[in-house]
Amino acid sequence: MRDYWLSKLMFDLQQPAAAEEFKANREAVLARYPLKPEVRAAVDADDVTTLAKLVNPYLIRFYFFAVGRNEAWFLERIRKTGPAASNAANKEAAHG
Amino acid sequence: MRDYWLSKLMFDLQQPAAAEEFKANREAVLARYPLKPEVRAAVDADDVTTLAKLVNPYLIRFYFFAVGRNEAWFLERIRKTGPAASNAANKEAAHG
Amino acid sequence: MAKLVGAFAASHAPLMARAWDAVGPERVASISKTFEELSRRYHEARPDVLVMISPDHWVNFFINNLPSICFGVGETHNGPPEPWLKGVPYKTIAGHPEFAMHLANTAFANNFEPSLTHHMELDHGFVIPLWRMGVNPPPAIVPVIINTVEPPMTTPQRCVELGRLIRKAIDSFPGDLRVAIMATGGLSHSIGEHDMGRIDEQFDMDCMAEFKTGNIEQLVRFLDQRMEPAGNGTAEVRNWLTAHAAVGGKGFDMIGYHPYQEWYVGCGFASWVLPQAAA
Amino acid sequence: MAKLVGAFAASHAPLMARAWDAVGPERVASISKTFEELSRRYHEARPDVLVMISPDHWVNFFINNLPSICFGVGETHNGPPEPWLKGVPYKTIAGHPEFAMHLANTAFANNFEPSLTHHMELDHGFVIPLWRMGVNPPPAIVPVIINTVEPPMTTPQRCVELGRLIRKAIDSFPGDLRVAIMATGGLSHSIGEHDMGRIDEQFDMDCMAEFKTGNIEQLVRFLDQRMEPAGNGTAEVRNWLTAHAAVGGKGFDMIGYHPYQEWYVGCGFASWVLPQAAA
Ligand SMILES: [Fe+3]
Ligand SMILES: [Fe+3]
Repeated sequence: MRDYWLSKLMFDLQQPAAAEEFKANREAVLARYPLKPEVRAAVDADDVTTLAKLVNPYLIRFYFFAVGRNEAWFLERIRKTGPAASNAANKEAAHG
Repeated sequence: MRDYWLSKLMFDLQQPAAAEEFKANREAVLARYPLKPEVRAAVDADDVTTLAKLVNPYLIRFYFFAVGRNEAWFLERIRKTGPAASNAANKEAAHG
Repeated sequence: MAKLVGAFAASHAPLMARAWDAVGPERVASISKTFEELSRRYHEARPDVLVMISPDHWVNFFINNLPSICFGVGETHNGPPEPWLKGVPYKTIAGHPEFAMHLANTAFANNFEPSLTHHMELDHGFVIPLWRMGVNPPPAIVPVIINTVEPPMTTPQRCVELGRLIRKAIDSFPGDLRVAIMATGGLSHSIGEHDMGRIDEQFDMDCMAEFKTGNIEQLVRFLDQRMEPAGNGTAEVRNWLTAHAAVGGKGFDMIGYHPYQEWYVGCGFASWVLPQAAA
Repeated sequence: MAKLVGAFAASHAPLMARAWDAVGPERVASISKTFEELSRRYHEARPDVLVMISPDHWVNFFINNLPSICFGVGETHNGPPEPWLKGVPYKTIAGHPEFAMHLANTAFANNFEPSLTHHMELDHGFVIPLWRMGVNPPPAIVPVIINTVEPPMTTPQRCVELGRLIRKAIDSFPGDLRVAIMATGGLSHSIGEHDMGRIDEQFDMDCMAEFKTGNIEQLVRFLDQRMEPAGNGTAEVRNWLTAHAAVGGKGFDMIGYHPYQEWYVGCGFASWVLPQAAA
C-alpha cells in the first residue's frame, strides 16, 4: 500500500521551487504533510529501505535527486532493498 | 467541444475564496485564464446562451451562482437555450 | 469469504440539505418516513463495508483528467467540501484499502481499467443519503465513481458488467466481511440545461417498473432510449443499474418516490431483497 | 476515411537528452544512424495525426486520480515541464480533438472507459523520440497514456484489445486523414528499485524475436511471464504491444538496439511494415 502523504511530498518536490523551499526550510514544508511518526522518522533519517516500501520507485528516485543526494549515494542504498518493493500493491493480481 | 479555459475558470470559482476575489477584482482573475476573445466577450456580457455551448451544464450553473446571480435570473436565461447543448460532445456516440 | 448483505438506492438532491423545509410539513413527513425505512433496512444489514456508487460533481475531478470509472482505494476519505454541508457529521471517513484494492485487481483481471484514487473528498452525492438516514458513524466506505456529469459516459451495458464485477469481487474477497452496496443519484432531473427543474414522472414510473421486472436486457434498452431525454441528471440512474446488476437483477423494492418540484429531482429510494438470507 | 500510414516504436531514455555524449562517439554515431533511419521512415509516412502511446512519468497524474488508460482530446498540449528539456523546440503542440473524440467514442462503444484529458503536458516520453528524430514541427498529436508506472496496470491482453480499438477508430474516422502511431518506452530497464540500472539484454532479444514472429497470443504469454522480472520500466513494452496489435500483429522490423549501460535502458527502435501500401 502506498503512503499517500509521503507520496504527495515526493510528487510535489519535483517542482524546482518546491525543492528549493524544502532545502531552505525543511520543517515548514514537512509541516504541510500529515506524515505518520514512523514515516517522518524515515524521512529524517534518509532511510531509503523503509521509504522504498511506501512509495512508487520513480518518486523515491526523484525525491533523493531533489533533496540533493547524488546518483551514487542513491544507487548504493536502493540496491540494498529487496525485489518487489514496488509491486506489493500488485501482488494479488500477479498471483490471481 | 468544451472550452478548456472557460471550464477551468468556472471550476475554480467553486472555491468561495476564488469567487470573492473574482467579485472584487474580476480583471485580475480573468487575466490568469487565456480566454479566446469571443469567449471573453460572452463572459463580460453574461451571455448564458453562448457560454452554455462551451462548458458543462453543472459548471455554468455553479458559475452564475458564484458570481451572485440568483436562481430566477439563471433559470430565465438557461431555459432559452436549446436542448442538447451539453450533449454535443456525445452526439457521435449517441448516433453510432 | 465476504458476503453481500444489502443493496440500496437513494437520490441525493442537494436541496434535501439546503431547503429541506421548502416542500412543506406533509411532504417532509412523507420523505422522513421513507428515510426511516431505508435506514431500518440498512441497519438490519449491518455492513462492515459500504460500496457507494456515486458521481463526482466537479469536486475531485476536472476535464484535465476526467475518469469514467474510478475506485477510491484510500485509507481515509475527506468529508464534503460544499460549504452548505458544513453541518454534516463526516469530516474524515474511513476507507477499506484491502477490499478496494481487491476490487481494483479484480477489475484489471476482468477487462476494466478504472482510475484509482488514494485520497478524495466525498461530496453531497455520498453524504446526503448517509446523513438523512442517520448513519453515524459510517462504516468503511469504498467509493465507486461513475462519470455521469460529462459526456461521453460509460454505457448502460457496461454498468451492468461493472455491477457483476463488484459482485465478483465481494464473492472472491478472502476475508470475513459484510459488504453492502449503495447507489446514489437519480431519478429524473435536469441541471444547467434548457429544461432545468423538470421532473419526468412518467420516466421515473416506467424506470422503476423496469427495475421491478428484473429483465436486465430490457432495462438496458429502456435506459439507452429514455435516460438521456429525461434530463442530464438522469444519467445517474447508471448507479442504480450497477447496483441492480451486482445483486443479480432481481428483488428491486421501491421504498418511496418523492417528485418534489422545489427540489428539482424525482427523488427515489429503494432496496433490493437478496436471494440468500443475510445472516 | 482515415488511413493508418505508419507505426513506429522508440525508447525514450531521459539520458538520451541529459547525457547524450556519455556513451562515447562510436555509440553516438551508431544510435544517430538509428534515429536517422527511424526519421526517414516516419517522414515517408507523412502523417497528419500521430497517435503517441506513452506513459505519464508523474507529470500530469498522481495517485489522487491515476488513470489506467487516458486519451488526450485537447486542442493543444503543453510541451515538457522537465527543466532539463528546456532546449527542445516544443512549447505548445497541436492536438486533434476531432480524431481524439472519435477515438474516445469508439472506446465507450467497445468496452473501454478511458479517462479523458482536455489539457496536459507532454513529458520526455513523448518529446525525446520526436526531438531526436528531428520531427519539427510535429504533426497533430493524440496522446494515449497507458499507466506503466504504478501497479496495478492494464494487462497485456487488454493492450492488444486497445491496439485493435485504435485501429478501429482510424478505419472508421469519417474524414480524410493520414494517421500514424508511435509507441514509446522500453525495452528493459529498472528505475528506483533494487536492480536500478540493470539492462536485461536476453529479455530484449527474446522480446524482439516474439514481436517479429507475429503470434500475438504467444507474445502476450511471453510478456505476462517475463516483462515484470526484466525491471519495472520494462512495463512500457505494453505501448509497443498496443501499436503491434493496431497494425495487426505483423511486419515488425527492428531498426536498432542500443543497450548502453550509461543510459540505464535497453534502447530499441522499430517500425512496422504495413500490409497495405500507404499511398
Ligand atoms: Fe447528482
Ligand atoms: Fe519511461
